Amino acid sequence: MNNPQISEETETLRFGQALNRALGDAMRADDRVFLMGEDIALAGGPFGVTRKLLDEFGQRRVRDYPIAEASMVNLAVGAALGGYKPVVEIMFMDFCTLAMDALVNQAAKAHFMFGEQGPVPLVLRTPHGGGLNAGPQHSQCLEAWFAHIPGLIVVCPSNAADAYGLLRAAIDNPNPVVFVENKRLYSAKSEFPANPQPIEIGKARTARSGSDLTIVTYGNTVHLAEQVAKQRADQNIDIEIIDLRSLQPWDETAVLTSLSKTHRLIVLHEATEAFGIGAEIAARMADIGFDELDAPIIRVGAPFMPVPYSVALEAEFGPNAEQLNTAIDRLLL
Amino acid sequence: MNNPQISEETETLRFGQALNRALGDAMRADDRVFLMGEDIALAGGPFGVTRKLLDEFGQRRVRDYPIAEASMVNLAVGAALGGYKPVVEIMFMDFCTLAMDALVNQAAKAHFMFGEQGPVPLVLRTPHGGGLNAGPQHSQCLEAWFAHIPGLIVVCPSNAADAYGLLRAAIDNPNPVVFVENKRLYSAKSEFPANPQPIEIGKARTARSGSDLTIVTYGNTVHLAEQVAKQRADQNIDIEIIDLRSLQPWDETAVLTSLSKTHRLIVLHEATEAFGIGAEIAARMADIGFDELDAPIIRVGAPFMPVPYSVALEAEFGPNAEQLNTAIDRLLL
Amino acid sequence: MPTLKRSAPTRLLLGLYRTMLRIRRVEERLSALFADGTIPGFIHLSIGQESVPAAITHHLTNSDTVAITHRGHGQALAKGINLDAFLAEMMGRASGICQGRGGSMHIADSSVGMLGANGIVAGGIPIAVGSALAHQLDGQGNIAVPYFGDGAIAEGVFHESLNIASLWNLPCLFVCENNGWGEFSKTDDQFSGSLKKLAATYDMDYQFIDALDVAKLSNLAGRMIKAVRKTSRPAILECKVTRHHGHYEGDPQKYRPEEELNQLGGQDPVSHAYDKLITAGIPVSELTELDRQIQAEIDASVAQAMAADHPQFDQAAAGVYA
Amino acid sequence: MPTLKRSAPTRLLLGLYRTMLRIRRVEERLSALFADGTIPGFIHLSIGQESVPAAITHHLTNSDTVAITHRGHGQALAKGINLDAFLAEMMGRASGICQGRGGSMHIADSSVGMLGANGIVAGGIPIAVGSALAHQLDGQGNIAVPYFGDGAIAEGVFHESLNIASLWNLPCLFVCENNGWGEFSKTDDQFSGSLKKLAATYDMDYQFIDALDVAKLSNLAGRMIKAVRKTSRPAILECKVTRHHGHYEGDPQKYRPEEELNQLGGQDPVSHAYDKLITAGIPVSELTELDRQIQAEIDASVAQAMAADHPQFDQAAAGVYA
Ligand SMILES: Cc1ncc(C[n+]2csc(CCOP(=O)(O)OP(=O)(O)O)c2C)c(N)n1
Ligand SMILES: Cc1ncc(C[n+]2csc(CCOP(=O)(O)OP(=O)(O)O)c2C)c(N)n1
Ligand SMILES: [Mg+2]
Ligand SMILES: [Mg+2]
Repeated sequence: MNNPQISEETETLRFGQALNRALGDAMRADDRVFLMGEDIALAGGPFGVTRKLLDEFGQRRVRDYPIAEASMVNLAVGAALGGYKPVVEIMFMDFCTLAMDALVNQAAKAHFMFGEQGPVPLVLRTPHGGGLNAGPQHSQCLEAWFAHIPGLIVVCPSNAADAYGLLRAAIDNPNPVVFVENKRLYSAKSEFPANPQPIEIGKARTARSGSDLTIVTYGNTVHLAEQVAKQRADQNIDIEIIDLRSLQPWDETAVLTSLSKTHRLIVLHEATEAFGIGAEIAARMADIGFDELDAPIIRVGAPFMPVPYSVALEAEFGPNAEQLNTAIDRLLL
Repeated sequence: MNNPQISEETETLRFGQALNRALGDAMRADDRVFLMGEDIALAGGPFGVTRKLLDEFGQRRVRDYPIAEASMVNLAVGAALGGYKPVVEIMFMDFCTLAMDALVNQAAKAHFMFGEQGPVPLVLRTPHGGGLNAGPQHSQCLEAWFAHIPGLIVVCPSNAADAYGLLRAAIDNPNPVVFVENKRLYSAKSEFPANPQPIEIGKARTARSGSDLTIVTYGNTVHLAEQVAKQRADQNIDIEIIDLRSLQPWDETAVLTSLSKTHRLIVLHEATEAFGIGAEIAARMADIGFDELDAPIIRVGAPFMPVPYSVALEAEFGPNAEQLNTAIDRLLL
Repeated sequence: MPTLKRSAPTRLLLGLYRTMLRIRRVEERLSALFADGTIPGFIHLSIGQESVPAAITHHLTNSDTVAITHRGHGQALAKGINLDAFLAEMMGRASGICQGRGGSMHIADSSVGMLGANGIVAGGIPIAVGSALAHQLDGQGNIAVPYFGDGAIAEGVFHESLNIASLWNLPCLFVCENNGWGEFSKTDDQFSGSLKKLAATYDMDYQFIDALDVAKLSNLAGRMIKAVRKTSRPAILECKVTRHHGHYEGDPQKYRPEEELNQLGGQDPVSHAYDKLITAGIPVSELTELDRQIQAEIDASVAQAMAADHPQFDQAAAGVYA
Repeated sequence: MPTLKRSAPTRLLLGLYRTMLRIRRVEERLSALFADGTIPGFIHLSIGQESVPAAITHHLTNSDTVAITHRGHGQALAKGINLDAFLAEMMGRASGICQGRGGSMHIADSSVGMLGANGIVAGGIPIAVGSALAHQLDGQGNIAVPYFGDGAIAEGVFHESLNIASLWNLPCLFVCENNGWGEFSKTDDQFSGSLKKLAATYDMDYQFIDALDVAKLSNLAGRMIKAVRKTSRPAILECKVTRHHGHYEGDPQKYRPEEELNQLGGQDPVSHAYDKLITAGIPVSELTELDRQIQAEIDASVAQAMAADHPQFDQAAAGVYA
């Protein structure tokens, strides 16, 4: 069963609220968990994910940090080495550029490089993606950078239930986790279990079963894939959708299993296609899945340009249903 | 002809000396070119690439910068917008983590985001790679990060002639260029033309012609490929080697042409295999080159771990001839 | 116009008032255009802070450069950005100063020495210092002005910038618009030092001023800019300002004490200048006429922007590299 | 040993001398082992700078934490790192403190509160401040010490660290080993301010001392550490030291004035302490015996390290994640 967390007694919840609940539950479960970020305490976070947590947990555990990303993430490394479990928020993924040393040279390497003397259990939450006409410096999807770095874990949920389950798992995980949240999802409602549980990192979810073609995707584009798959079902095209959920490690077995069934593969994501997450999925399948392939592997991602500001440009920027349909047509027609 | 710059009158030159000569020639040719870096002026650079340039060009154009990478690259952006052509050195590629905002949010985007009001002609030189037992924070190959960013150009030469020609082209280029130098190459000697010229960015070089199998690679691993190809030639295995030279843009046509000849592809690089440069090459060929493929595409790169310090560990870290031979065997035997 | 009988200070004030009022009216229009959905994305208004760019740019030429912030409309307009191209950019049109690719957070106009707004807090500061380096190499006596907010002071790159500017004697005037807030957080919760002490650390001239009085501010800025030009020593000018709107348009400002919100009226450099002009004998009718002219200019600019084409995607895609 | 008749200061000095001498002898051995190829990679010796870690750690417990630099052998040894595991690490052996994965630039020993050396200049500073935050949350009165060189002062993250430590009253003592050089560049070409002024900016206690006299330094460090523990206000201690060797082993030091190199003898905290001990009546024979014991310890440690296994690749590969 691919969705163990969705039981019969479900309500619906917004993605952002699910994250809020996960943070609250994690903090109640373990008093070593604390939060740092810009405007996360008094203001509840720019997207409201940390709303009301200050009231319950106080300034000691919900900390507004000055606008100083580099030291913030490094402080989290130090606190993690000291036995705490910091969850830091970088307000937009684009600002992770300011904290790359902390993440890549320090957090990712400490466990290995110091000979396994102690883990660095920190979670870095950050929103990626466009759609808000926020322009080139507030819309980037940089997850491929982190997936390239041994020692980091990268996760990106597509719905409220997964957001909760993966964030709980990320906080429980002894390793540094980059937890990527798509901005367009924050206010999206989806089913939420009565008794939500952590979801194992590294396991994909079959968002839709199908036999003709596999779309591997994650985050917000899962919904694009679902929408297109639904439309194409009317034309008797039966699409399987794999929601990766974790990007590092990613579920090679799930993708290969699906490919072995459908023999056709599209990798879809909002990030720039070139050198993006999809490149690794495709490259890996062109190796271990070669014998299963009946057609080229097609990637659908953002074009090779910064995310533009204007409504007209961002609307065409993609990835969108048209591009996805073109890819499907190329594989099946 | 793939090596227009190598004429009959060649001498040999060290890779580092070729870079030094390129910097000097560029500064003589255009007085808007100036250099900034840590210990590059008085000390001539940690690997000697900027040796003696201070003597010729003075402090105005050869500038020792404090240990402050973030502002250094940002200053270069500002100076480039002001009509200069800064060439900055980041002492080890691992320290680029401190200058990612400058490179990715500023340099890469300014031309596009400001509506083409003016380019940002800066070059960032930086050494990558292991082999010096310099450990996890002084050995990384992070070029895939930069190749993922629209607006950046990424170049990585494998020999003295290319080092010269590509660096001249990088300095001439109006866009920000990340110029990657493999540490192990600095002291390597190779042929050098009497009258060296800029080499077009984006064009690969066929380092060896062959018919059975294509190895696509760049930087120091070109030599690994050559060495193995030579050995395998004795077994009548005829390997073609494509030296990419440019990673963004990369020469898709050259790779596809070679694949169309050999029908078998290995992508080899020193960087971490997962989500590395090779992923994009393989993914692209699994799409546009699918019909040419007679076998899986195999990547040979570093394992998914930080570069370890000890001699014993780094020796096994790879990529090495054994791993490359295993890949060749998988494709041909 | 009977300007001949007027004193120099009054003429000066009238010019500064005009610049400020124009910024104010443009931003009021932006507020409305944002509210009705004509402008997408995020916009950060500088209503209440107009005196700073008005006073600073009064002493700059087009060869001097400024790097502006996310709250930079006033900084851009004062520096001379073309209003048509500015408004078209806000609406994401092809005729926008950035061809619709940047929007409010990335307006730039190299023709008037405006290096570009930045969506990265403190991001423009070291770029402006790099521009100052270019000025130094040029040797033409130009200077660079990095504008920044109080929130930017916590970013490491600001401190690196102070150091190198001082170390290399780079001609730049660091101008802080201190509005007491960084988004929804008070400055005092963000930085434990002060610009004054930082200036002492880096051996720079430092001045603090309440920016309510634009004429006083202009005098001070003029002196400082002259000194920066002459000595090529960097300096810091801290301006106390009041942000009248939210951090971004649409911000309900729940975090802000009601008392503070009630006092905004007394913290307005535009009405402060208006009162001084009336006291100096400028007839109300003249100021009303000035306002009318500005509004007419804005009306026309808004109309052309609304009528302008949307950018072509292919053209944008072709503009990633030079 | 006739220690009973000795004054407390003499006993103290003897202890500090022992720590310093042990560092010195270990590093001399490292130098030789590097020269003969037994130790690979880069190593940065702290010969001439031993008094700082000796004095600082004298006042720390294993629960206090230190983040050390690339020039951190002395800082590590003084904090109590196991010599066998230390030397094995330098030789890249499986029994090394980091299992041979880190080497000189990444030695760490969490069991004695040593957070880890850093190959990134200034990299350890904010991590130590994060450790101080953990101490504050723990409420046990422990403190954190970020060591750093004069070159690190130009890095932005250092300034961010000062700010947050001051803002949040974090218990840490920033200890600068100012040897006048950052690699091959003089400090004065790198930073235009001073630690003293920075301390004033962030309202921290600041003290400067010539680290030649380890006893004086220890007194001062003791007072400061006590104050940090008690008040939880961060403070800065700047120690003037002299780097006797090159930036890294093998550095020919052509950039260094001959005069400076000729004066190293007078800038040696180890021989300075030796002379004071002799003056205080400690017999030469006792100090010779101490040296012999230290050398014997080192001999044994080197021998075990040389005999130790090389690490297994598979085991390293399995150690990337916890
Ligand atoms: C590096 C970075 N971190 C965080 C943000 C989000 N952000 C945008 S404006 C702002 C507050 C800036 O405060 P200040 O510098 O005082 O400028 P003001 O908005 O008050 O004009 C923040 C935190 C950002 N844009 N860039
Ligand atoms: C971020 C970063 N930039 C540059 C370097 C290269 N580097 C190593 S040590 C050093 C000089 C450091 O000087 P200082 O902090 O004074 O320490 P010292 O070597 O004098 O003990 C430099 C530039 C580095 N390791 N990290
Ligand atoms: Mg502010
Ligand atoms: Mg030093």
